[in-house]
Amino acid sequence: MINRRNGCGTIVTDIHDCEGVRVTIRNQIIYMDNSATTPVRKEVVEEMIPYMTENFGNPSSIYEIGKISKHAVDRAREKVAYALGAEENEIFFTSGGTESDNCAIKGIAFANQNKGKHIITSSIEHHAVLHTCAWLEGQGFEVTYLPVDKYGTVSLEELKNAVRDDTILISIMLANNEIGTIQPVEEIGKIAKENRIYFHTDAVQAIGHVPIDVKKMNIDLLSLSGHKFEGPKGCGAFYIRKGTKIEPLLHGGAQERKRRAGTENTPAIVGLGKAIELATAEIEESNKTLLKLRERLIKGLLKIPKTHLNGHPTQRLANNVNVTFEYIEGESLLLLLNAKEIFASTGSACNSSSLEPSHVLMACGVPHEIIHGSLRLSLGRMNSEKDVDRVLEAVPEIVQKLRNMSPLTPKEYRML
Amino acid sequence: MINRRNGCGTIVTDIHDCEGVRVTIRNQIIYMDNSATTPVRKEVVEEMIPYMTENFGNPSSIYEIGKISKHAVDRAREKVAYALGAEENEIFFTSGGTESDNCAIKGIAFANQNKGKHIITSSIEHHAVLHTCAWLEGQGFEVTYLPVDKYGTVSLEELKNAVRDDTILISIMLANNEIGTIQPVEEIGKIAKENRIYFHTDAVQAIGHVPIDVKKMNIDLLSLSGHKFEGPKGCGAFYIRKGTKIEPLLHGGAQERKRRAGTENTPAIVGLGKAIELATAEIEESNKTLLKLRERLIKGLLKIPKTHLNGHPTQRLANNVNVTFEYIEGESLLLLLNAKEIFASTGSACNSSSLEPSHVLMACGVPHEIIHGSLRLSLGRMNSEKDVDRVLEAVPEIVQKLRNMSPLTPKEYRML
Amino acid sequence: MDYSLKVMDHFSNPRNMGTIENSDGVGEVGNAKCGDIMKIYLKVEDDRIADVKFQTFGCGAAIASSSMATELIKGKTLREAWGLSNKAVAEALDGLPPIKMHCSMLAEEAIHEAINDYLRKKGLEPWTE
Amino acid sequence: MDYSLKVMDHFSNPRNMGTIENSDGVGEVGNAKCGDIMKIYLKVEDDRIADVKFQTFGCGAAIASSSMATELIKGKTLREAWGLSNKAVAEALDGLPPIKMHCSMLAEEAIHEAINDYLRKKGLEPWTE
Ligand SMILES: Cc1ncc(COP(=O)(O)O)c(C=O)c1O
Ligand SMILES: Cc1ncc(COP(=O)(O)O)c(C=O)c1O
Repeated sequence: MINRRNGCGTIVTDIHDCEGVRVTIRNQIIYMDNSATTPVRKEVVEEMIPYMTENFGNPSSIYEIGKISKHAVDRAREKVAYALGAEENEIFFTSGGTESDNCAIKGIAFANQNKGKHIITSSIEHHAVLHTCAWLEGQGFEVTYLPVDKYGTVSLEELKNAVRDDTILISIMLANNEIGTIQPVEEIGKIAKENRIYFHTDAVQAIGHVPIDVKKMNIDLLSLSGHKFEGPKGCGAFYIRKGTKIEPLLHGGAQERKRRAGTENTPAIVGLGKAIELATAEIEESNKTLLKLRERLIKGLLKIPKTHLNGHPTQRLANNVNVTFEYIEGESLLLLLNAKEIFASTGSACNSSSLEPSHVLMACGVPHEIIHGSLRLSLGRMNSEKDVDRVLEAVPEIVQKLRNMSPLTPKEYRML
Repeated sequence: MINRRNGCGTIVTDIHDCEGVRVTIRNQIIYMDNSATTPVRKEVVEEMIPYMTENFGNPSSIYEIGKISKHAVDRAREKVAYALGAEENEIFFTSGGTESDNCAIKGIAFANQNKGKHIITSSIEHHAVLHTCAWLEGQGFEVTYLPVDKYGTVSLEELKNAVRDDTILISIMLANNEIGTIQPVEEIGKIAKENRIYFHTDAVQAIGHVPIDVKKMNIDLLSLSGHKFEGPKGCGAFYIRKGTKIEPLLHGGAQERKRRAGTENTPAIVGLGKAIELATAEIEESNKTLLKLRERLIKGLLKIPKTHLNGHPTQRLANNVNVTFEYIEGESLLLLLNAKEIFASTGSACNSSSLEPSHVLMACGVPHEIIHGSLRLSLGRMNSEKDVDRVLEAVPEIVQKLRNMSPLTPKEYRML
Repeated sequence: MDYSLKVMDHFSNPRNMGTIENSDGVGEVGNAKCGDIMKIYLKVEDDRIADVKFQTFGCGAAIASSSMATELIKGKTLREAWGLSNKAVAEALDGLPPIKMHCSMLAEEAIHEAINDYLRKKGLEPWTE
Repeated sequence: MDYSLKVMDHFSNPRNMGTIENSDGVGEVGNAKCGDIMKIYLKVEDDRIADVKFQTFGCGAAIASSSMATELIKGKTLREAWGLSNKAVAEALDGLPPIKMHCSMLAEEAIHEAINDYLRKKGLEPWTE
């Protein structure tokens, strides 16, 4: 095998046959890591391209092609606002989920420190939230990290108890990226409102899966990221409720009404607008399909002995499956899946090159010893029942192979 | 006239003829605002697209399509490093020039405040630098804004005098975005080095125009932005010399060796890599062409009475023309140029919807009364001698029309 | 700048541009530092504005406002002209971007100045409202 | 993870995987919390490693290191086997990513443990270097 190039649905392997002639083999790949990132949808790419080439003007410019860009950005803003139940002037574009999270947390912290220096978050947030909070601790802020139950749900009682007079921000994610658990965001919003505390939610994983209404849910700030719902990478959005006291993170030009400096990334913004429009319009239909695939996958995987489902059994993203197989380790599992053209992850993608066990599974009380054997399969629009069946054929074999190799596996689970 | 859609070199105007039938007219547009932004070069778009569709994998992932992305990002990193004379592991990707500037200045400030809280910059920096410095002043830092001479050049003497024991950073741009003046960066780097102060330069406007060697120029930190040299918008890079003590601006995942969190924008990074490779390879040839156009343009424009060249006559970007016409105001000038399909700017694009006169021209001592009548024409690869001639035909007419309208115009410069 | 077609029309083809020799009243407001100067010349006959001209240094909105405002007061009585509000000018132009509303203010003020200049020259008390 | 083809080969088709009944020495290092456990079984004849098997719980690099290390010591004298460095294992695998170098350390340590287990069973002094 000499060379490998992959397509969204196809893997192309260049090998040399016995005569030394290059031969190309095409196999169907199965991508089940949609929580890490998604391909950009065809319709989205098509809308983006003209803004790279002909309509490349700077939206802050006065001339025609600048105005075309400006209108395109404004239309995308409308679409994001519509998807969230927000007003257009409450939407700001950023470079992604991480920037939105950083903006929200640092922006509120710096702007409201005269009111207080206490922040409440959960122990299962994405690192974009947790590491930002940790940095703020170094700047004199205090942070409470709420525990979660074994399903990864934050307790409203614990939240109420954590609220103090000097609490300025509650940041709790809408849906978790590793285990898919959906938080009781509306109730959290209510508690925040009653206590006059700003409420930020990281909705990066929720877009296209959970219907959102920022007004009804009492959300003051919300982060999202284009590449998680078949939009472009490097572009996110940020909802800030009107009247919110917040400082910008990026200082510079007067773009985004001075809330986010930097030349607007028009093509990506246009793409994000299109992607969120499609994703939210199709939410019901898509969830129906995904739910079926998810349940089939979970049912099949749990047939493997000593296998546990992580996350909430029902309050979970329709596209998320996360299981732990005892006695084996996740990376080797992924590598063997990769050899069968099945692409998945263990913990979050950002962590795959780190050796630390998932902080999310730890917070859910999954024993240290078995955390390493966890597998996340996150479904997407391109996945079919056939894919699920191929996964259900491959995984048990691979798990068995690794268990046979592992010194931890008790005799009864060995087949060698 | 009903509708207007524009192309890179063509303007399409949909009008209704006397019978009510829609007719399309195509005119050649002249884009001379390349310092605001550039179209994405065809070769660059072509390299980007596969990373949106097939090769969409998250570079942090373990499987094949993730590895393809990672290698692509690494190759782009090599190209940027090569263009700057830096090492690969000294290059980090960001969302653009603004983020890079913010990263550099805040990152150095926060990480080195135990050493001192004094920063030196110039009064003609981009707002991404100036507003970041102003924010730091609010956080207890002290900033010296060096004056410039009438050409917009920073004096090395003034710089030396400004250095204090507690100075931790000098941030001076390589080339100015409004007037194109190129600073004596190598000498500034020497002063910084002698005094063991970090030296950051905003090279956003310099890439593809000024050859850069960070080692020779003693640059510790450098910002650049893809969309200024026919790369993608929403993507920049950031050079940090090995061993530099700096804090990240965006906290989160472990991407970019923990210096910049957030899922890598692979398509844009690939595009930036390609664009910088082309732009730096063609620098000499391109400058030769641009210089000829620039000089023809300047010579022609200065024939208009009461017209002044802004910026340095020779130490200036080969693509930058900036002149002030007395008695008239820039916006109306731009609008009339726009009507002739000539796209230009007055001051920087970010400012075009603000009413403040350019801080750069003020720093150069251009009298308040005439600053408003300034015009920036920034050339690009698509401009030809014919374009220059059309501009030289249009501008005098327009200036005359506005002068005829202005109560400031003395009789001898009126033609009505 | 998002200008209406009306603004663009009056900006590109300004009405009443120029000066009036031996005018009866002149008003000038604004200053070059701020980037806007508007100068209005009036010819008054029988308490009516028989003719009006303007000169403007300024942005598209300033020029269009001058053009529209002069159109709106031509032939009107001085009192009627005095009553022209900046909002009326902006509305007649199908609106102005918020950041440009001050341009219509300039037009209103320049007309007031010109009328009071006329009144003063006539030995009359200048109006204040 | 950027693994060499050699690593991927030894990971996918591990050599010497399994256990040895009535082995002469066993070494186990690592722990489940850290995500790596390596267990080495030795059959010793005439001071030589007549047979060796491993069981590993761990990542691709850990499994490949176990496979390669066992290959490298098979048939060698105990002293030779003891002298196998983690660097030699990594090199034989055409390198390991920096973050994975500890996996080759585990292999070295597991072999040391297994040899000392053999020595102890024989009533001999365990080696320290
Ligand atoms: C819940 C959550 N928040 C934030 C992020 C960060 O988003 P991005 O990588 O687009 O910056 C991610 C994805 O990586 C995520 O899953
Ligand atoms: C000199 C300079 N620095 C920084 C920037 C900011 O770059 P960006 O808009 O890509 O964030 C620009 C352009 O707007 C610039 O010209």
